[in-house]
Amino acid sequence: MIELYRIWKQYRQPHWALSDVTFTAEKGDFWFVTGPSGSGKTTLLKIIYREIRPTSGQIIINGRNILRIPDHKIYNLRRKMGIVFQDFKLLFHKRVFDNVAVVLQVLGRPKKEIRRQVFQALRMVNLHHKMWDFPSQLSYGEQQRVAIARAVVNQPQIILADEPTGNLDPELAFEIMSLFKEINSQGATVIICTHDRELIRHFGEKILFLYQGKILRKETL
Amino acid sequence: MIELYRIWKQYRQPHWALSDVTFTAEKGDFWFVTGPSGSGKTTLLKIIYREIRPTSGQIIINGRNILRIPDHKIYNLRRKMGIVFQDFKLLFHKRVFDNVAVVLQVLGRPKKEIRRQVFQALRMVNLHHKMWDFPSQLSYGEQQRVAIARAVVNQPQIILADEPTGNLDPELAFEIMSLFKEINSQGATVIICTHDRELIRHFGEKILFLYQGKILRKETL
Amino acid sequence: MVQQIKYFLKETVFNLWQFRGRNIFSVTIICLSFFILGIFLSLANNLRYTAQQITQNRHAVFFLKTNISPEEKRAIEGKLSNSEIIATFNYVSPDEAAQKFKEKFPQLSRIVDSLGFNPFPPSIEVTFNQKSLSSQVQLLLKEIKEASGVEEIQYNLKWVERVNALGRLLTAIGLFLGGILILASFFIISNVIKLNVLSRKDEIDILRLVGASNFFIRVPFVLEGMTLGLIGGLISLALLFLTIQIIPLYLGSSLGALTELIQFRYLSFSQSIFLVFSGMVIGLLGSMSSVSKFLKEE
Amino acid sequence: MVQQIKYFLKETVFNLWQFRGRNIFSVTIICLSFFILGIFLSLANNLRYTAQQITQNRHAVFFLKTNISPEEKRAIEGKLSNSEIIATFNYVSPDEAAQKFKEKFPQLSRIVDSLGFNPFPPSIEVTFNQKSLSSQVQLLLKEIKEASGVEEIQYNLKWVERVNALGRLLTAIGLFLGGILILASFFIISNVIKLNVLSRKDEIDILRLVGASNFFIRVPFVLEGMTLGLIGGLISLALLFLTIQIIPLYLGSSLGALTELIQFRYLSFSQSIFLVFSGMVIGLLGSMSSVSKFLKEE
Ligand SMILES: Nc1ncnc2c1ncn2[C@@H]1O[C@H](COP(=O)(O)OP(=O)(O)OP(=O)(O)O)[C@@H](O)[C@H]1O
Ligand SMILES: Nc1ncnc2c1ncn2[C@@H]1O[C@H](COP(=O)(O)OP(=O)(O)OP(=O)(O)O)[C@@H](O)[C@H]1O
Ligand SMILES: [Mg+2]
Ligand SMILES: [Mg+2]
Repeated sequence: MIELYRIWKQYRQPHWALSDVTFTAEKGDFWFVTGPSGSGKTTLLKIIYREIRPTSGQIIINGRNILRIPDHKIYNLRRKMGIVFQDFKLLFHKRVFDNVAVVLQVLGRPKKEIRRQVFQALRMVNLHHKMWDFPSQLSYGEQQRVAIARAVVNQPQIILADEPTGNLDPELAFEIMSLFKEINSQGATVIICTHDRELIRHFGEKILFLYQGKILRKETL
Repeated sequence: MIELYRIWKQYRQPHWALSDVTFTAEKGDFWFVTGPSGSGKTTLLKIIYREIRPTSGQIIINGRNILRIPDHKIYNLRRKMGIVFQDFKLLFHKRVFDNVAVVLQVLGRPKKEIRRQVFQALRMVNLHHKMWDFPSQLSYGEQQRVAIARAVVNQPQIILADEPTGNLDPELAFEIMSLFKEINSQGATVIICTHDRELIRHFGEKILFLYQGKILRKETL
Repeated sequence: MVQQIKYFLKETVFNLWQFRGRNIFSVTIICLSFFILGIFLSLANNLRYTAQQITQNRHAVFFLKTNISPEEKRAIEGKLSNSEIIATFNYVSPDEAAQKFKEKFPQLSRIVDSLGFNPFPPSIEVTFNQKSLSSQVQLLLKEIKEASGVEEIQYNLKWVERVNALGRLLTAIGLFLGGILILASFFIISNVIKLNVLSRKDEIDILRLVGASNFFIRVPFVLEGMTLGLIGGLISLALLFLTIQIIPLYLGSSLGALTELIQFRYLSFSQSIFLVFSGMVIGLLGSMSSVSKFLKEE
Repeated sequence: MVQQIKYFLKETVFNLWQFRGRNIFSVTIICLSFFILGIFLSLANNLRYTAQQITQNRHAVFFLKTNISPEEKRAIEGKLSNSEIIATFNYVSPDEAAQKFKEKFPQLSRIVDSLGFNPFPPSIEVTFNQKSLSSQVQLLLKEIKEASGVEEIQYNLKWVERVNALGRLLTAIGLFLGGILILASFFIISNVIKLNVLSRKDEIDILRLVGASNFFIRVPFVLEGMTLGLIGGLISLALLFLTIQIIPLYLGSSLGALTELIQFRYLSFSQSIFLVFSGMVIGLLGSMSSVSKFLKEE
C-alpha cells in the first residue's frame, strides 16, 4: 500500500512541482496518472521510489515511512519495486540480457534462475531474439521494451511506469498494458504515467489527473 | 526534394533494417512515416541525414547524391535540415537557450539575431520561461520540446522529426504538429515518424507504412 | 556467497574489457608514473651505495715518535681497540711508509733514496665507524694526542665533515625527492582512477535505482581500480627492468670502475613489492573514495 | 570572424568551468607530471654543473731538467701556447714547487729543509681544454716528451679518463633520464587530455548532427586542451619554485660549500618556457588527435 500525505515539492523558487498531493494506492490497485507535460507526474514517481525527497509531506509504503529509511538501506525499498523510467536508464555497455538480469543479480539469485526469468521477461515484451544485443543496437521502442522487461522480471509488489509506451506502436502498447494488467491481477500495485488517452480509456480503472502539480481530480471508472 | 532509390540497409546478418525502399518527398511535402517498433523508421531518417550509409541504393537531396559528399563537408547538408531525434540528443551541460542557439552559432549568426530567433522558437514550443534552465531540470516532455525548438529555429528546408510527440500530452502534440504544418506551408519538406494514429488521422496527407524494413504501402489522403 | 564472488569477478573482467579504450589510457598513465618513481628508486639505491662508499673512508693517521717504546705503542693500540668508534686500525712501519710514498710520488723516489736514512716516522692508520659522531672522534683524537709516544695527528676534520655532509645531503635529497615523487605518482594514479569512476556516474545511478546495495556497486569498481593499479605497477616493473638492462649498453663500456659506482641497480625485491602493492592500494582507495561520493542520495 | 573567435573563447571558458571537477583532476595530473620533470631538470642543471667542475680540472705537469736553458724553455712554452687543446699553462720554479710541497705535506717539511738543497725540478703545469680529446692530448704529450729539456711528464691518464668518463656518464644519464621523463610526462599529459575528450564523445556527435563543421567542433576542444596544459605547466612551475626554496631549509645549513655543489638550481628561463610551452603543445596535440578520431563518420 502506498500512501502519500500532503506532499509538496519545490525544485526551485517560486514554482511548486507538486502542491499538496494526497493520494493512496491500495495493494492491487491499477492507477493511471495523467496530465500535461510538466505537471509533475515524474516527480510524483521519483518521490515514491525516493530518488528525491519532498519539500514537505509524508510517504508511507507498506506501513513504513520511507523518508526515515537511511540512504544506504534504501535499496531494500527499490527491490520491491519495478520501475520503468521515462528515459529508460539502460546500461549501454551491457547487453540486453545483462540489463534485465541485473535486477536479479543484485538479489544474488542463482544463475540458472536468472537465465530462465530474464528470457521469460524478454519474451513477454517480444525481444528475446535481441537478448545478446547492446541497447545501442536496438530501435528506440525496443530499448523501451528492455526497460519494461527489467521492471517486471522480478515480479515486484509495486510497478511504477513512466510513459512506458511513448515509443511503441498502438498494438504493442496494448500488449504491454495487458502485461501490466496481468501482473496487477496477481496482486501487484501498479502506477502508470501516460499521455495516451486510448490506453486510459481502455484500461483505466483509477485515474489521477495532475495539473501544474495539483491534483485536478481522481476518477474511478 | 528528397529521393531514395532502392535503399537496402543491413546492420548485421541476416536481418535487413530496410529492404528496397524507394520513396520520394517533393519540396513542400508533409510525410508521415509509421510502422511498428523496429520497422526501420529511424534507420530511414538516419540515412537521409547521413548518419549512416545504406548497404546499397542512392539518395538524392536537392539534386545532389549525398553519398558522394565527403565526411568533412557533410555539415552543409545538415545545416539545411532540422532534426528532432528520438532520443533528443540535447547537450546536458548547456542551458536550454544554448542548446537551441547552437544551430545558429555554427552558422556564425550575429548574437542579437540568435537571441531573437531562439526566444521565438522556444515560445513556439511554450518553453521560453525555462530558457535558462539546464535540460536536467526539465521534465521529459519539456526536453522533447527543446529538441523541437532546436530543429525549427533555423527555418530549415527539410524537417525530420522522429517521434516528436511521444512524451507530450495530446493537446501539446496537436500544437507541435500545427507548428510543423505551418513551417511546411512556408515551403519546407517535412518527414515525421510517429506511432500516433490520432495525429496521422488529423494531419496526414501522405503516409508511408513500414513493416520489417519494407514499404507496406504509401497512402495519400 | 560464491555466487556473488563469481559475479564480482566476472563483472570486473567484463568492465575492464568493455572500457578498454579508457582503461588503456589509464594504465598507461599509472604505468608511466610508477616507472618514473621506479627509475628514481633505482637511482636512490645507487646514491645510498655511493654515500656509503664515501663515508666509509673517514680515517686518521697518528704519527708516532721514531723512538717509541713497545709499551707506549701497546698502550695506544689498547686504547684504540677499546674505542667503540673505531672500525679498524693498522700499524705502518717507517719502511712501509717510505714504500708507499715512493709508489705515490715516483718522481720523488730518487730524493728519498738519496737521503741515506728513512725520514718517515712510524704511524697508525685508523678508520672510524660510519656512525661515529665527530664530537666523539674529536674526543678520542685529543686523548690519543696526549698519550706519550705520539708525535702528531693527521686528521682533516674539515674534509671529513664535508664528506659526511655529502652523505647526509645525498640521503636527504633522496628522502625528499622520494617523498615528493611517491606523493606525486600516488596523486596522479588516484586521480586517474577517479576520472574513470567519474565517467561512469550514470552506471552507478542506475544500479542504485534497480536496488543494488552500496556494497554491490562498490566492489566491482574497487576491484577494477585495484586491477588497473596492479597492471600499471607490473608493466612499469617490466619496463624498468628493460630500461636498467639497456642503460649500460647505451653508456658504453668505457667507464670502467665508475659504472660500478653509478650504475643503475635493480629495485630490491621489497621495493618491487612496494611498487606493485601500492598500485593496488591506490587503485583501491581512489575508486573507493570516488564511488562513495556518488553513493550519497540527493 | 570576430563573432566566431568570441564564441570560441566563451565556449572554452564555459566548458572549463562546466567540467571543472574533471578538469581539476586532469590539471592535477598534468601539473604533477610536469613537476616531476621540473625537479629532474633542476637536478640535471646541477649535474651538468658538477660534471663541468670535474672535467675542468684535467691537467698535466711537465717536469723540466734542472739545467734547462731559457731557449729550450721558450721552445716548449711556444709549443704549448700554439696548441689548441690547452687552456692554460703555468711555469713553476723549483722554489715554488718546494713551497707547495711543504704546504701539502707539513709533517715532511722538516725533511726537505734538512736536505740543504732543493730536490724539486722546475715544471710546467698545464690545463687542457674541456673539449680536447684524449687522443689529441696523448699526441701533444708525446711531442713535448721528446722536446729537449723535458725530464718527465706526469699525467695520470687513467685518472683523467675516469673523470672524463664520470662527466660523460652524468651527461648520458641526464640525457637518458631526461628523455625518458620527458616522454613519460608527455604521454601522461596527452593521455589525460584524451580521457577528457573521450568522456565527451556524445557532445561531439551532437554537434556534428546539428551542422557544426569539424573546425567549429575542434577549436574549443583544442583551446581547452591547451589551457589545461598551460595551467598545469604554470602551477607546476610555481610548485617547483616553492620546492626549490624549501629544500635548503630542509637540508639545513651544515653542508657548507657542498650545498653550492649539489644545491637545486632554479630552472633556466628557457627551461621554464619549454615546460609551459610544451604543456600547451601537448594539450593541443592530445585534444586534436582524439577529437579527430571522433570526427570520422561511421
Ligand atoms: N546500430 C544498430 N545495430 C544493429 N541493429 C540495429 C541498429 N540500429 C537499429 N537496428 C535494428 O534495425 C531495426 C530497425 O531499427 P529502427 O531504429 O530503424 O526502428 P524504428 O522503426 O525506428 O523503431 P522504433 O519505433 O522502435 O523507434 C531494428 O530491428 C533494430 O534492432
Ligand atoms: N531537477 C529539476 N530541477 C528543477 N526543476 C525541475 C526538475 N525536475 C523537474 N522540474 C520541473 O518540475 C516540473 C514537473 O516535472 P515532471 O518531470 O514531474 O513533469 P512530468 O509531469 O513528468 O512531465 P512530462 O510529461 O513532460 O514528463 C516541470 O515544470 C519541470 O520543469
Ligand atoms: Mg515525466
Ligand atoms: Mg525509431
